[in-house]
Amino acid sequence: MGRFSPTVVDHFTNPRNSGQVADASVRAFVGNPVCGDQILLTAAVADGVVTDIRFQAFGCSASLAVASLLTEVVKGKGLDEVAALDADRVVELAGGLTPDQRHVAGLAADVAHRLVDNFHQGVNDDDPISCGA
Amino acid sequence: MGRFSPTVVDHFTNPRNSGQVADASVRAFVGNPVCGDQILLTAAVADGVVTDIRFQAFGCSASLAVASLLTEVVKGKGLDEVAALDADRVVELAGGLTPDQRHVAGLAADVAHRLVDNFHQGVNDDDPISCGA
Amino acid sequence: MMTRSAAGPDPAEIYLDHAATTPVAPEAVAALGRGVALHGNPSSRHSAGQAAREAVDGARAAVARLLGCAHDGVVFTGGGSEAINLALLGTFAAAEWRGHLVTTRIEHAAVLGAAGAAATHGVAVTVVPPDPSGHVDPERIAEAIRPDTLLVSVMHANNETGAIQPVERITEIAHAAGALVHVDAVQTAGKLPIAPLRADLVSVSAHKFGGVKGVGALRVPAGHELTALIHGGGQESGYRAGTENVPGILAMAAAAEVAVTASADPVVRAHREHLRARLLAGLAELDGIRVHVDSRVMAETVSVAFPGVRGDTLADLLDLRGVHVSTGSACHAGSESPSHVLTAMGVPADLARSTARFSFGSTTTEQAVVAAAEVTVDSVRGLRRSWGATPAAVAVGAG
Amino acid sequence: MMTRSAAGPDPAEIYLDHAATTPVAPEAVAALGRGVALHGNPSSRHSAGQAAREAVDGARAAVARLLGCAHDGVVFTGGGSEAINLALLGTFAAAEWRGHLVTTRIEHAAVLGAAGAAATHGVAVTVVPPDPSGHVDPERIAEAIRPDTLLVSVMHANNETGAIQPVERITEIAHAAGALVHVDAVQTAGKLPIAPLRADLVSVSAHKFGGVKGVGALRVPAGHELTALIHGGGQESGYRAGTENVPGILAMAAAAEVAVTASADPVVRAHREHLRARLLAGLAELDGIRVHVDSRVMAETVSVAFPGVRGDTLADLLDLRGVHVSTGSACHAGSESPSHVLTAMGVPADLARSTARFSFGSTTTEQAVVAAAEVTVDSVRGLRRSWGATPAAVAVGAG
Ligand SMILES: Cc1ncc(COP(=O)(O)O)c(C=O)c1O
Ligand SMILES: Cc1ncc(COP(=O)(O)O)c(C=O)c1O
Repeated sequence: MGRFSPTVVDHFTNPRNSGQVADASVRAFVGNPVCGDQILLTAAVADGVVTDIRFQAFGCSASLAVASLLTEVVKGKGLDEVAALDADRVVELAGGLTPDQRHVAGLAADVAHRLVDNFHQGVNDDDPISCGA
Repeated sequence: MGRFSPTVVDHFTNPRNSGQVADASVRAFVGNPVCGDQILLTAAVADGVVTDIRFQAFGCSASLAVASLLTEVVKGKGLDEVAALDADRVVELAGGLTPDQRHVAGLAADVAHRLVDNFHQGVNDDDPISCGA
Repeated sequence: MMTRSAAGPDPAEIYLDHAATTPVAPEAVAALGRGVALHGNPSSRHSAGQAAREAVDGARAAVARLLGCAHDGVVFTGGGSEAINLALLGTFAAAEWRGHLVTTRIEHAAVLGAAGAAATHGVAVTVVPPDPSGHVDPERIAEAIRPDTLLVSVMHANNETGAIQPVERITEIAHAAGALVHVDAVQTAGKLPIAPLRADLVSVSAHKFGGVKGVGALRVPAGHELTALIHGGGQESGYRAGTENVPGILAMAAAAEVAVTASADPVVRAHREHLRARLLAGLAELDGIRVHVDSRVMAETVSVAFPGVRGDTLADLLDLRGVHVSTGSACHAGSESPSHVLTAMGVPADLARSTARFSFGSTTTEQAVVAAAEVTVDSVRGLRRSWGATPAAVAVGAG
Repeated sequence: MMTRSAAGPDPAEIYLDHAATTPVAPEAVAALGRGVALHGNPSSRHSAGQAAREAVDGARAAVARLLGCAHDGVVFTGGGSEAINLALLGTFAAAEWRGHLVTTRIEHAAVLGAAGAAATHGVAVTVVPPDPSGHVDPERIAEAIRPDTLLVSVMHANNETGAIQPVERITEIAHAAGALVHVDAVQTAGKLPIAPLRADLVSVSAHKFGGVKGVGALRVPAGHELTALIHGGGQESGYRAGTENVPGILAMAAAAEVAVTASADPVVRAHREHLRARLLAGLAELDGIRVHVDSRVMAETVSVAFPGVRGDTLADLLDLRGVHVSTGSACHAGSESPSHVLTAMGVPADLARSTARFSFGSTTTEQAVVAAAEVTVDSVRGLRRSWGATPAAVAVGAG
């Protein structure tokens, strides 16, 4: 349809790793509380490596796609690699984002960093406020 | 083309009896001096009958057509018959006139009546003011 | 740049956005071609011009039948928005911007935009809210009318919710108070009878009933004082200057004839109701959905909130799966703010944002509707799964 | 009602009224068809809508090349008259109807009508007469400009006489005085280069260069303050609300590309000049004719007075003989009063009334022009014979 890259279309229509990791080592949430884009990550971390990760997301189509994409990218990676992810890299991994979709790359990088920080600080975010439900 | 009846088209594209009768018994002119529709008739009259008649006309398409038509209708007719011509009859003879053409039927009847009156009164109209020439 | 268009519509596409615009009817395509072949200017006196003039006159007669007025009561415009702006701004301009306008919060942007423009010229404007049902209460209009009310503008049916407004009752009230009435019938023309409307001014847009985009018409009663928006060559009785859109006008007339005939057919009406019932039955598989307006509503327009998903995201997913729906009005497509219509009805912002509109047209089949419902159910479930939300059942509104 | 249209144009017809409107170019017919097949609303977010949006964007780029501006400087309208009204009324509305407008007595009714409407809002208007040659003297514009002059509106070439106006010089003068400039390029678009015009606002109408009737465009510079005539859904950057006329816009773009290419071709330009020369050579058989403007004139437009005949009557007779010409502007067709353009040039009323306009387009052949001249000579002689007038030779004007 032109508005979305093939990668975004793929993850949007076929999300990978949705849900929550049971007994997660860490939970990270970022997003706009008044029903903007929101991503919750839950992950299992062992020896500094993300061994399992799942997402929950609410928001625009691209935000759902990058949340799914993020789980695939992060799984099996060391926390230092995850901390090094930035918005530009997410845009690249997503196969490109249009100007009005670009904000979701920042969101994805933010939630990835927050996951690493939360893990290091031993804190967890709450579940998001339920939106539209 | 719809705007004109077949009779009007015929006389407009193929005017009959244009010009002036040499040594005319009578000349009649009606028309709007500021270059509106104008008809000049010249006729030869013998024993109360119009034996020859010609027109000159300037104006809208329908006025030229009825002037030509009028000469055909009047030729060979008695002056009493010519005096009896009215606008409705001209409309009929013309095969119908649209509302914005109807005024030329009045013009034709007027010039016919004027021809009869001028003849009876022994007067003649001048040539019209030359228009656009 | 036009890869899709060259290939024509995708046969697998299920188009349920007829309230935004509907495909051009075959009869209208043929009329458009006839209009293109008429190479004269209707204002030219030669026969090429007169042929175009006669064709426009014939089209005017057909649109007059749609609008229920005399031939010379039809003013062709460059679209529904222009017809509406002409109705409102033309009426107030002719009154030298004196007087009061009553309209409603659920009107289309064209009405609200024109009302705003009228206000900048000094016109007093009262904007009446709807009931939570999505309908404007005629009593609220009666309360809003003042001695100086010149015009009341109310839509026949709302484009987002399909709610049919009590325009006849409102017209009675306005007329009794000495005010004129404009009805925006853009959504209902060719679907509900609009010829019987007793409103003074009635606006329609061709592309909503099988004509082409960029052509509209306004019903103007004899003797109504109206100032043109577009001044010039005196076309359209001086109400709208400019060489007439001959092909578009002919196409509009052809589409109007087809649509008026079809919509008067009880079988067609029953089919549309059946489509609505089938869609809602299919969607009922989902927990917690809310149909915004489900009584006194056009069969063709179904507005549903799917708590736990965002409407725009659902529309995108459906699009990728070949089903075209909208989040509300087409103009809203890009905007973040929730629908002004749903907001005015008191629908909470998050529920408004979770709304999708399904709308039917003359080409919509039962099969398509059933398939669309299935894809929607599946898509909503998928999106809710991504979100992890288990939406509480949401009470269906008073609609 | 449409007997002629069904049969298509008469092959024996010689159409020399291209200044009124010109047949739709084959490329534009094809584009129109593509536009009709794009069944989505450009404001809809689904792919059917986006396909329509992309097509409009592509067309906008093509029309931007015609107009010589950035893509977002193109505002599509429902015709040339609307573009002109938007330029004038939109500029003065944005200035809260303060300031002064300078225009000329030979402008099209759309400019004069919009100027009149602006005046009713309190705008001061100065209307400058042309020289007897049919051209506006830039010095007269300079004299008319006041410190509060906001806008100068001058046409690129006159539709009745073809006189090309010194718009570049006028633009320099206006800009030096701090005033904006609008150029009505409806007659020249696709015939003379308009992209280089340094005017701020430029209006065009699609049907004059091979597009369809009812579509126009206005060039609006970045940062220009313009209030919409039609308020609503925010289309066209907020300058013109309403669902876009997708087929018409695509057809306009296709026609623009063809016309711009053709008119840049020296062979085409030479051919048009040759047509003019052939027509005038043919008509020179007649005594006393007067070409109203014969220098600084568009090759395509030949305005001739035939003393001793009435222009409308001559046009009717030519029509019946298969030659379509006009008496002046198409809008004038029904009116009794002589052309305001010729009158402003000082042409006497009777000479103005004896005028016919021959205008060429991309499909005009030498053969047709030669035949038209012959039929005209014969018809004028016939009409003069019916009148019995021997017209005195009339001096050809200073044009
Ligand atoms: C010079 C000029 N300006 C404006 C217009 C108006 O264009 P339209 O009739 O397409 O609105 C015309 C033609 O009608 C014209 O010749
Ligand atoms: C209720 C209503 N009024 C007015 C309009 C404006 O019509 P158009 O976009 O054709 O100008 C629309 C559709 O866009 C509509 O749904």
